[in-house]
Amino acid sequence: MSEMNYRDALNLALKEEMRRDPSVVTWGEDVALYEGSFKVTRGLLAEFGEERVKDTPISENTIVGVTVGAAMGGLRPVAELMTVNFALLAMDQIVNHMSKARYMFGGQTFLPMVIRMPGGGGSQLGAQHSQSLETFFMHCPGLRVAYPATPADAKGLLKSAIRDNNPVIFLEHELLYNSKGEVPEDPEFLVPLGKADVKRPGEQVTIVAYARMTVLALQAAEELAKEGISCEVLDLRSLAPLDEPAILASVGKTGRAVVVEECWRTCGLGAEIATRIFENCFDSLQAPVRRVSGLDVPMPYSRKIEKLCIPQKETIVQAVKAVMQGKY
Amino acid sequence: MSEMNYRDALNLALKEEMRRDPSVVTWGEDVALYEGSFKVTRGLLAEFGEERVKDTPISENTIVGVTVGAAMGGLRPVAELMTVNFALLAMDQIVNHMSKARYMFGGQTFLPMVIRMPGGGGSQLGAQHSQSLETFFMHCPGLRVAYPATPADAKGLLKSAIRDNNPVIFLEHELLYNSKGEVPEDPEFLVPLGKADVKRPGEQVTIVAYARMTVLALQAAEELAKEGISCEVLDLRSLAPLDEPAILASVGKTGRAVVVEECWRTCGLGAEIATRIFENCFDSLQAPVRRVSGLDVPMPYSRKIEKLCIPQKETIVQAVKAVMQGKY
Amino acid sequence: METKLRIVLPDQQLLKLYEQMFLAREFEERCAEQYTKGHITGFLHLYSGQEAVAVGATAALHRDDYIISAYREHAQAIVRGAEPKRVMAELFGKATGICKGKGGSMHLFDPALNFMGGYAIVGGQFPISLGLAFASRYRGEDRITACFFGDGAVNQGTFHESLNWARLWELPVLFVCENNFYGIGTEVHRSSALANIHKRTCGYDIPSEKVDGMDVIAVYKAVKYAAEKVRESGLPYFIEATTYRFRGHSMSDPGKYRSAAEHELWKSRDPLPNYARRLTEEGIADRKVLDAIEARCKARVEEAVQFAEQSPWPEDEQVWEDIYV
Amino acid sequence: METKLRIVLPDQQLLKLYEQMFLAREFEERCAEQYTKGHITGFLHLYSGQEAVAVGATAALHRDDYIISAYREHAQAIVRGAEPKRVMAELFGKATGICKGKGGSMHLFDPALNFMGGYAIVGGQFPISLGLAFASRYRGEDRITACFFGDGAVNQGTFHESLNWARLWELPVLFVCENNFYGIGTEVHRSSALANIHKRTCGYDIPSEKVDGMDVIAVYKAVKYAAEKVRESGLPYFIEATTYRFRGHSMSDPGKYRSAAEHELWKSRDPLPNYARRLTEEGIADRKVLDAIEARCKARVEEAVQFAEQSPWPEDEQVWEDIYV
Ligand SMILES: Cc1ncc(C[n+]2csc(CCOP(=O)(O)OP(=O)(O)O)c2C)c(N)n1
Ligand SMILES: Cc1ncc(C[n+]2csc(CCOP(=O)(O)OP(=O)(O)O)c2C)c(N)n1
Ligand SMILES: [Mg+2]
Ligand SMILES: [Mg+2]
Repeated sequence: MSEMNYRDALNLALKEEMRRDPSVVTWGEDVALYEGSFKVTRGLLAEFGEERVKDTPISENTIVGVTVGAAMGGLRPVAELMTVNFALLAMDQIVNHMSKARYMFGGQTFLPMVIRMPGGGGSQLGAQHSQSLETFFMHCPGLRVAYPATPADAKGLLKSAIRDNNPVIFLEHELLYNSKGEVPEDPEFLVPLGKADVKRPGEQVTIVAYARMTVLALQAAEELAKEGISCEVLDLRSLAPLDEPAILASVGKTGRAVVVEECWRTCGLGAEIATRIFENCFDSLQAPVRRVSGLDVPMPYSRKIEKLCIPQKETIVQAVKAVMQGKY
Repeated sequence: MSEMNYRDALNLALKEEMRRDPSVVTWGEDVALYEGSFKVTRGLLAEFGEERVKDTPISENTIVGVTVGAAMGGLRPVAELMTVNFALLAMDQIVNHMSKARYMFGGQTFLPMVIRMPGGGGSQLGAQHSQSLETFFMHCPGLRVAYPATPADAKGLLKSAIRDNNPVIFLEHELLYNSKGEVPEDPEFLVPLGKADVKRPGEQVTIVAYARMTVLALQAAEELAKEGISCEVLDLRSLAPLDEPAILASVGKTGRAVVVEECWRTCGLGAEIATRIFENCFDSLQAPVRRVSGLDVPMPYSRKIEKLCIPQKETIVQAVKAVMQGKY
Repeated sequence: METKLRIVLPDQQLLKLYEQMFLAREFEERCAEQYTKGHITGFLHLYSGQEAVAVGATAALHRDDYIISAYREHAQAIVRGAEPKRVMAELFGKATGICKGKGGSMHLFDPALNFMGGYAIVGGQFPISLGLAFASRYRGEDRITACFFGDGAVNQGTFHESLNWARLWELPVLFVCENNFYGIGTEVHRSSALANIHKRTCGYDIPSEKVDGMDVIAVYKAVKYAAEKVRESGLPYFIEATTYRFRGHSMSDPGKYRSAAEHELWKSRDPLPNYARRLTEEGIADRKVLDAIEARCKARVEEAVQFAEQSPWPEDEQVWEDIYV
Repeated sequence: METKLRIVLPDQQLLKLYEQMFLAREFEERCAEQYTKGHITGFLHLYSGQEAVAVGATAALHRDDYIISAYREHAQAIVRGAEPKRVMAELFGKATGICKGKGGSMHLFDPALNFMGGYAIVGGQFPISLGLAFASRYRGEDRITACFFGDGAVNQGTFHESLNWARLWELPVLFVCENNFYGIGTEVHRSSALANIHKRTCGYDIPSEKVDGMDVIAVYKAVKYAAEKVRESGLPYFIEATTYRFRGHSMSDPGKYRSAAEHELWKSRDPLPNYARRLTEEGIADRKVLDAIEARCKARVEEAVQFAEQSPWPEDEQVWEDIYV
């Protein structure tokens, strides 16, 4: 174990996997010489050279498409899109190609590829640079989607994603890059895709969260504990496949649930999780599941009002209390 | 009233609005000389000429962006994307620009524009040409989304969409173009955006549907009526804004609901609707809401297995029966 | 003066070109028939008229080279070596199809043949072709990637992004534009500012040339030269082959936007009879030899139709297979 | 031999160009200061070094012409006439900002000034500029649209789609590429196959030229000529203005990828002192006049900072306003 931040954990995962397997290559805008807009690819060009660590033009759809082709051609490419907002330029290659190639070609190919992208809001970057688009990827069959909350999970999930033979959308939260935590040093430390993690056990209510929302949920749980409310915090870690058994097991135990999502509320992933809980725990639920969501607005720039649009520790605390009172 | 099909109803809506308002213009791939891939724009070039009815290159992101700019410049452009599948190439202009321009510019502009696109599956067109992407648009604030089920609604909604000062995604179902129905002749006949419609009143269970799913729901309701089960079929017509009051009113009355969606199940719009019902009718619901959804698979080509992936009358009938038995 | 055929290729191979063109034509025409009968459904884009491009180009490529294309790709797959019966079964949606009935007309794929897929999104194959070419180069393979696309595809953003990128990364990609002058009902000068498509590579420092896509030998020679250029230099190259589709865009298009005169003109340039005439004039084959070839092709396609008809449908469970590894 | 300034413009206007450049520089440098103090947050892309482009171009355009740009657009908005205090308030996130604090640094907009927005998606403004130009033409307005973008933006698919389309539809768009040789940390020859950007229009039959973007008079003359061309012909035109940003890409970029020597070279070409020297050499202004101009600019920006500081925050309810009409 050693303490490191989320950024360095991701960086280490990339380095370890590139050392381990020469078919792992990486590219994206400014990832090589500039070492990444968020410095996740620091040191890679120096260690692995120009043929394995490559700068690309600002051509997002082609970035993803080249990655699809390289994976089809037998490599294990890891591409970076500078932020998730720019993935909107690549939805054609992501949804029409990356997610479907294996299926539409009758299983004759597979795409061991990863598209990494920082996401999330909260830095006063305005409407075009603050989106949480995880639900788009989760909605599309054929993709795996991971979104870690801690440095250890960041490292372990990215390594699993690179080794996985399916196409993976790997989200990283911009506001977590500097967050610190203990990370196993073992280069074989892997976190399996598709497995949620109980980050804090509890008895009375389950808070289902992911990525930065997990961090806020843990803070809320800490505060609620002081008031005598015992929360279980379930960190999804992977959004696809969704670890439904873990969700149902926790809610089956607690009988109450709050789902925290950073994305827009309407048709956000929180609705999916809430529905699965309702569908499966209808008789044992003690209160309606409550969603804490990003507001259904384009993100405003001004920090004064931006923070209203993103779940905060306080809004989670309020939601848990409301659920405890069986209120909607 | 006169009988006409969905295609001709849309065509008439375009013609009437273009006659009424010279600022209405239309463009898209093959819409002018070829009169549209699905012939919705038949006769437009002849009547309105080359400056109002324009062919474009195969450049979807630019099609939407030009429409954004023209709307910002004071016109009322109606663009066609040949099918919804190609909207994936235009997600940048749709989500990053069309939906946000008004907000991020502090309300100083508005975009009276419509992007029309045929959608849906069931014609053996394979994974890249059979998608139901309505949830993507519904998830994104700043857009209006309409998806009519009948010729009359097609006409009335398209006219409203063209007159609306907000950007509208207007979906048309490929398998409904030839479907017939009575359509009011009054050129001022409008169907308001955001209002659902009870297409069949009933007592015991509400079937919430839209577009072609409404047609199937009506067939299922007919069959169920023979077995003594009374279904109310609520046709959403608009997906955004979602007519939550109409949904809750109906389910409040029947106490049971089946939501039918053509899109992929996971994070599909059905989850949103189910969640809103659960959130609001928790105590009065007599059974868990049930979703009938498109399967979470890229669409296979072979008609033998393609039909398994799309809700059918039979699957709706089964779901209603299960809900009547309170079963999940 | 045309080059004498025998200077270009030995007799056997010259005849093979004819056989492949005939097989492709026969296949497509039988597809049309099967579509009319309702055995084939969905979109069906036929290649009739364009045979010289696929046949000439494929003959000039190495067996190891990757081929990637769009949705009008039956002939390209078959000429590359795909069995007509497995392609026909695919179009019927049968489990014995080349993609188990999951892909259909627009998504043929066979990795054993290095045929890397038909794609139904106009322009979707451009970036994928670059990735394939990068993978080959990365592994030090002596392999180039030939990327086929239409005149309509050149206005898609991916065309630009990919041409720039291919030159920048120095990727061995041979771009082959099949300019049949129409994207569905829109003529090329109504969609492209510069209708002379091969000239559009000037902005990327990629050499390009135009070739008569109705002449299988001209295509063969041009692609042979271009492919060797790509192989030696490791850099992209661009060929525009002018051609014509004798049918509508797809089976549901009556093609009324093209004049009868235009159609007739191109019909007179039909690559099959014209090449057959050259073969006989230059004494490479007489009518009897050609008849035998044609009969063989017809039998193969007839067999393909029978096979497709008699093949089983996919099992219901297969819906859930092949999504993830 | 440089043209004498007085041949180009009357004295008052020559001085105004200086004032605008100075105001822009002062504004940006104070932004940097306010960012360091934490009054401005988020991304902050400064324009220092590139002033001659916005100032020269805007002076050459009509007041009715549309201007549309990217995210490095403070100076462009101010030069067009936006009040520094309303721009500064926007950067502070205040309710008095030009977009009520909702847009921020990357999304300035003022329809009264025909300033049609800053966009933060690289390449997002290309298609929008075409739509604006179409709307003007459709209504028979004598208005052109000037679309500003960087060297990094030319590899985006929308660049290609829009150039082709602008020529095809014959739209009055003036494309102005501000080539500062870097897209964030990537030098132009590492992202573009053809680093000589204005040559990339050859594929669209759009005339283009390169101009020294450090020389406000050169930019003025080139844009004047180009804008009239666009106005008369109704066709697009393309200008590449070579320039340099003196700061990092944004405030969070130390800009280590550029050598000190390169930086020094460009610093010696700083458009402000060089233009000031010409003004004095040609007797249009002496140091006292320039001092007065500079003082006036400083006072305006100081006032802007004060205004921004003292302005109220948006009300919470405003979050829900301005989504729909
Ligand atoms: C992205 C996208 N937009 C639109 C379509 C619909 N479409 C199918 S084929 C076609 C025309 C393509 O023309 P071209 O590239 O010349 O190929 P051809 O059909 O002539 O072989 C269009 C517009 C599509 N499949 N994909
Ligand atoms: C679609 C998209 N991709 C990536 C980015 C991140 N990004 C912001 S600025 C920039 C570089 C743009 O360079 P250039 O066009 O030369 O403009 P400059 O910053 O030099 O003014 C990049 C890659 C973005 N904003 N949008
Ligand atoms: Mg064509
Ligand atoms: Mg630049």
